[in-house]
Amino acid sequence: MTIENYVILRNKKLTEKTFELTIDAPELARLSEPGQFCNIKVSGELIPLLRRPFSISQVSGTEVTFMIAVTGTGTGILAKKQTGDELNVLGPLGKGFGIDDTFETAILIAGGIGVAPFPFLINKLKEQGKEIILFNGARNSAELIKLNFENELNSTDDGSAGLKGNVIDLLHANRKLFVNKNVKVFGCGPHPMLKALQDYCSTGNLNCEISVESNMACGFGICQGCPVHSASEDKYYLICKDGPVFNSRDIIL
Amino acid sequence: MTIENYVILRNKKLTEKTFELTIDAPELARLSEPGQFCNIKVSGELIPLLRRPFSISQVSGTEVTFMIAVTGTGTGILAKKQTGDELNVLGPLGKGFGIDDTFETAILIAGGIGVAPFPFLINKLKEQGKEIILFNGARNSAELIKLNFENELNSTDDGSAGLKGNVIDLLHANRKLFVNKNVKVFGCGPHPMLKALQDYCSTGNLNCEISVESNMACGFGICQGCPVHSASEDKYYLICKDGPVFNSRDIIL
Amino acid sequence: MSELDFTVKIGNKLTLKNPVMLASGTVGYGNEISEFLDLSEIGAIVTKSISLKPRKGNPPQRVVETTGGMLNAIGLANVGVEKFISEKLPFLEKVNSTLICNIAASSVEEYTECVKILDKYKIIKGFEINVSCPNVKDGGLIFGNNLEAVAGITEKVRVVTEKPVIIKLSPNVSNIAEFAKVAKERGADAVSAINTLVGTAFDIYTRRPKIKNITGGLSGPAIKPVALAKVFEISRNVDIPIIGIGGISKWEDAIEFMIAGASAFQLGTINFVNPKAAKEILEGVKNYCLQNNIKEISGLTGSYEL
Amino acid sequence: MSELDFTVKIGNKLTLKNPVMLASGTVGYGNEISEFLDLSEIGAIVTKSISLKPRKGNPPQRVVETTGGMLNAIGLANVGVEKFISEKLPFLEKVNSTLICNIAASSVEEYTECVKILDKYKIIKGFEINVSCPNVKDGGLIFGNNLEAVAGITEKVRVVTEKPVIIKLSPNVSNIAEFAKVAKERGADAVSAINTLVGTAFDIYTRRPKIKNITGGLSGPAIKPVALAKVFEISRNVDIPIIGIGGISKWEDAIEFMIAGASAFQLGTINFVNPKAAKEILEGVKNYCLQNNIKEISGLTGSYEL
Ligand SMILES: Cc1cc2nc3c(=O)[nH]c(=O)nc-3n(C[C@H](O)[C@H](O)[C@H](O)COP(=O)(O)OP(=O)(O)OC[C@H]3O[C@@H](n4cnc5c(N)ncnc54)[C@H](O)[C@@H]3O)c2cc1C
Ligand SMILES: Cc1cc2nc3c(=O)[nH]c(=O)nc-3n(C[C@H](O)[C@H](O)[C@H](O)COP(=O)(O)OP(=O)(O)OC[C@H]3O[C@@H](n4cnc5c(N)ncnc54)[C@H](O)[C@@H]3O)c2cc1C
Ligand SMILES: Cc1cc2nc3c(=O)[nH]c(=O)nc-3n(C[C@H](O)[C@H](O)[C@H](O)COP(=O)(O)O)c2cc1C
Ligand SMILES: Cc1cc2nc3c(=O)[nH]c(=O)nc-3n(C[C@H](O)[C@H](O)[C@H](O)COP(=O)(O)O)c2cc1C
Ligand code: FES
Ligand code: FES
Repeated sequence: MTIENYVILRNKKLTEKTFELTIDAPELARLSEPGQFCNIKVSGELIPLLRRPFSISQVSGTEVTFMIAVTGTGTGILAKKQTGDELNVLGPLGKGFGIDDTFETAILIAGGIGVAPFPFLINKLKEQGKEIILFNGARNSAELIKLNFENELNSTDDGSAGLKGNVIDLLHANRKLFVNKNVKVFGCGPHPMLKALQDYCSTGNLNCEISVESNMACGFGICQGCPVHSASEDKYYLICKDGPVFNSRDIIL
Repeated sequence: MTIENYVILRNKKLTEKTFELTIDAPELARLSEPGQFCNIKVSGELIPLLRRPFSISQVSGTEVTFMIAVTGTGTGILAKKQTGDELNVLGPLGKGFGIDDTFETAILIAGGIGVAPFPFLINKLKEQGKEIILFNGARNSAELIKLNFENELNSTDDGSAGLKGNVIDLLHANRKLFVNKNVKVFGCGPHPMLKALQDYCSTGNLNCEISVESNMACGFGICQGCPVHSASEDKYYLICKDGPVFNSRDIIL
Repeated sequence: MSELDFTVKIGNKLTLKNPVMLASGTVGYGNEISEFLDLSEIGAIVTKSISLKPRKGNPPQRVVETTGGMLNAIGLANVGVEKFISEKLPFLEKVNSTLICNIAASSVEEYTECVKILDKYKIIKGFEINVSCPNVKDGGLIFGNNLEAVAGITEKVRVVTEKPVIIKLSPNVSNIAEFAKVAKERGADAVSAINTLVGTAFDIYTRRPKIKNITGGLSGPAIKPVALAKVFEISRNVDIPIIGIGGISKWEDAIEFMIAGASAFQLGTINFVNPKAAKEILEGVKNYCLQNNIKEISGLTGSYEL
Repeated sequence: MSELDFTVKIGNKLTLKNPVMLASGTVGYGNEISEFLDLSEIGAIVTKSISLKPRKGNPPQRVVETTGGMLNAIGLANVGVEKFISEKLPFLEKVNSTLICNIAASSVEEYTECVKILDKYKIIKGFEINVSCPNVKDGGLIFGNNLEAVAGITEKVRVVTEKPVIIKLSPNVSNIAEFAKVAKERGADAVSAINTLVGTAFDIYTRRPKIKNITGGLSGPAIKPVALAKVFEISRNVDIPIIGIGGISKWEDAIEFMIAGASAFQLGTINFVNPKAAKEILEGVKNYCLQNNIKEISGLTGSYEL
């Protein structure tokens, strides 16, 4: 865990509402693992007061990149940041994706901005020689954030790109790609999508990890603000510390 | 009174801590008189919440200029504004300097950033063919904001420019310049300076107008937040509406 | 547009053309703000608190900014009931405003006296009784935080007017619903909530309070969550129309107050920052209704889902 | 530097090396924050409220941001006294922290039981009794807003420990000084003020509260003026050491609290935003003292000029 002001190297627009912020952060880059996140102070002012959590989207050398969708005040301020501006970042935080088990094929499921942590994950999975299939869905083609990845399938709610339907439909439709393989599923996206994925994987008995969200005040375990209910015991996990990545069997969404 | 978003034409640095912001504001320019002020929203956020009052420093064609000293959060934000940024300005507000009476010589007394309203006042006085003497004091030469005005005398507390002493000392020292003339005094500056000027003019029986400050919430008479006590009755004037310029005989500082 | 019913009823006697009101003490007597707003389009304007005799108010400083809010200790500076009638009423009449007179006093008699005098003016559509000003030595919170006092004032004011009586409640209590209950029992037509929270600030170099009166009333966006909770508390416990006030700066805030239980809402501090706020918030609320297929704005009141 | 006496006494029994404390519920049990702060350098750390049995806490959402502040309804989630002793104490001992245990309970017996169990641990330097949590159904504000209850709890806790007893007061009352007075009379060594203000927020599309518990506790810079006024009110009316809490985000705020009457102060919400705040504020306060020729920090306490 580090806390530091970093210089912004680039702010790259991806779609109308999304962009990538890249900072130069050697120590943070060294410590980060796919699925972890950082908690970012969007301005030096007291409004917005709290930090905003964002997945670590990519690490390359000493550079760390976040992929961000504008949804409110804080992300709106971040969208306007320019090369040379400073950014106060707390991270890396939480537990990332488990990629050391014995699976052969990684199935990545992204809904909307949920694709954010996958560029970094893909890199690491490649290093380990895993096969990777990315199912990447969005509302429409304008909002779809395609990664430049060879094995990527897309869906859109309105059919303007890829399969018409949601990303779970896309998964269904392409079962044959992975049905007899030793797979592990990695999911990130909006709450309803994660619930559907949880069902899908529990029915199909697939090993699956999902990255979940919650309002957060601190991001590192001191406020108890980010509970998610355990599936096995009558207790809450903290999403920021015990997650944000959980085995989909372990939590009740 | 208008309220409008204006485009910033220039932000010109004057001294380490002062700068001039110029906006293109035809209607505001047309309505403004020397000594009036505007109430400016320094950012679109809720912090800082309230507008900040600034004298109208100069009007030239459709351009309106403010001369601003950085003293806190709001002025700090304004200092960073750039050409092309927008500024929400409410104005012109209050009652300005009275320049239609029969005096021949205008004596202008400025302390520190109190010089702000004088460029505009000087222009108007010149139009009326008045003689003008500007006594302009500051803490030191680095903080002194000289106007490019032919008849200007300076003082600094440390003697690094002009007379060593305050601006009232400077006035004393130069009595001969105006002692037998039909003068009117115009003062703007920090509270202690205005009090000293009030004394000086009451002793010397000089007609004097001073521009006074107060915390303000609204700037146009709806909050009652800016009282100054009347010298003749047991009541308060509102600085934003009845002032900010008062005859020095009319108020108790 | 023509399908949207924007009127709100506050009790049986008061109907406003829309729920947007201008809060007492934040728009004076309407003159200045009317340069930015057509007052005839606003639901209602509430006057600066009026007392029987003119009040000079507190010495400076009277206002200071805080994080997301401000403190004020104006001390009920006002022209007094007589001058209000002669100098301020004609303008408010001319611009066709819906007028609520806010009354402040240091004794029960002063409240009733004021109301009696003002009662005969047709343009005055109701009275808001300020029992909750934190910035005066006499009256103010001595009334507002005392159940008996609020009961007594309500009762006495009730008998001297047939017009709507709205009791403006203090948030500086642990049980605001009980105050609303007492107001209802003693004949109030509605309550408004909230007045300002008691707060202060010190200059760390002079060690003096930044407000001459020492404490002031905290208002503005900072207090919105507290105000909402108070409105909600009243709404769940007492069956009386509520006018929501506190920290509204955008239309979304206004909707929140209505959902929490308010029949109408007042804008205060935001008028200082954006004198056109009332108009903009009115538009925002209208659009929200249209987009969410709400035909009667009054249906929003207390429509929370728990 | 060596000339500046930074120690503060809170009553007769508790001396802190400096006035900076970390507020209950905002630093857990110290583990995580210790990555950013050397806890041995901080005046004291106050634990998350501990109850006799573990508490699961409230369901999500538990937190939401507001203008200049936040609402929380954690619901006193904590490991319980037993696990606290076995799993948390050793770490707090190891890092040489000055430890205050904050206790929450739903009955007087639970308070005394907890204190009795913890009393024997030397590292625990005092108890802060939370009678003011707004986010639990049992206990909480039912105690905190009731003078009798606060009196009873203080009295009973007093007899089971010789260590300093600090009563943490609720701001959701009209007369906080009376609560401080009762605490003093029944043997408390100090009071801390304030806990959070009751607040809420609604989602205008779902019409549901943004916090599952419906209401939450408002904290952060937004509440600073209210907290300062409460500290000042106690300070003027009751002769008891006060620990100031509420919205401190910079060293200037901390000085304001001391001037208003606080002997020490606690940092809460700001720890979430800037985990190094305690250290930075300590430095800022030190510099202020040096620059203003203050030799004993304790001289600041209640040094207001009116
Ligand atoms: C572990 C984690 C990783 C995330 N990774 C990404 C990412 O890589 N890219 C991305 O664009 N977004 C990501 N999000 C969501 C992102 O944090 C929110 O979109 C952002 O906080 C919204 O801030 P705002 O000020 O623009 O929105 P506002 O709605 O104005 O924010 C108001 C408050 O709500 C909170 N909030 C709003 N939406 C969310 C949300 N979905 N999750 C958590 N808190 C929320 C904010 O933090 C803030 O406290 C992540 C969230 C979590 C918890
Ligand atoms: C009629 C009038 C004309 C003015 N003209 C000028 C001018 O031309 N140039 C210039 O540099 N300054 C001028 N000032 C002072 C200027 O308004 C303050 O310096 C400014 O508001 C400080 O804002 P801040 O956020 O930087 O300071 P902060 O100290 O962070 O502000 C906190 C609060 O205090 C108020 N405040 C602080 N100092 C003053 C002050 N001196 N007067 C009034 N309110 C204050 C602010 O408005 C704000 O509400 C004028 C003030 C008035 C009343
Ligand atoms: C400067 C100022 C003056 C006020 N004067 C009065 C008053 O005279 N009578 C009254 O009932 N309320 C008065 N109030 C309280 C407001 O009407 C309102 O209840 C409060 O400010 C909360 O709303 P807001 O957060 O929208 O400002 C005043 C508020 C401010 C800020
Ligand atoms: C997330 C959160 C959890 C809290 N939990 C507790 C608690 O368990 N016990 C307690 O006495 N106070 C608790 N508090 C209150 C704080 O200790 C403090 O009194 C309050 O937040 C005001 O200070 P601040 O504005 O600096 O945050 C909590 C506050 C927050 C924000
Ligand atoms: S966000 Fe604070 S504990 Fe998880
Ligand atoms: S600043 Fe509001 S009346 Fe003068």
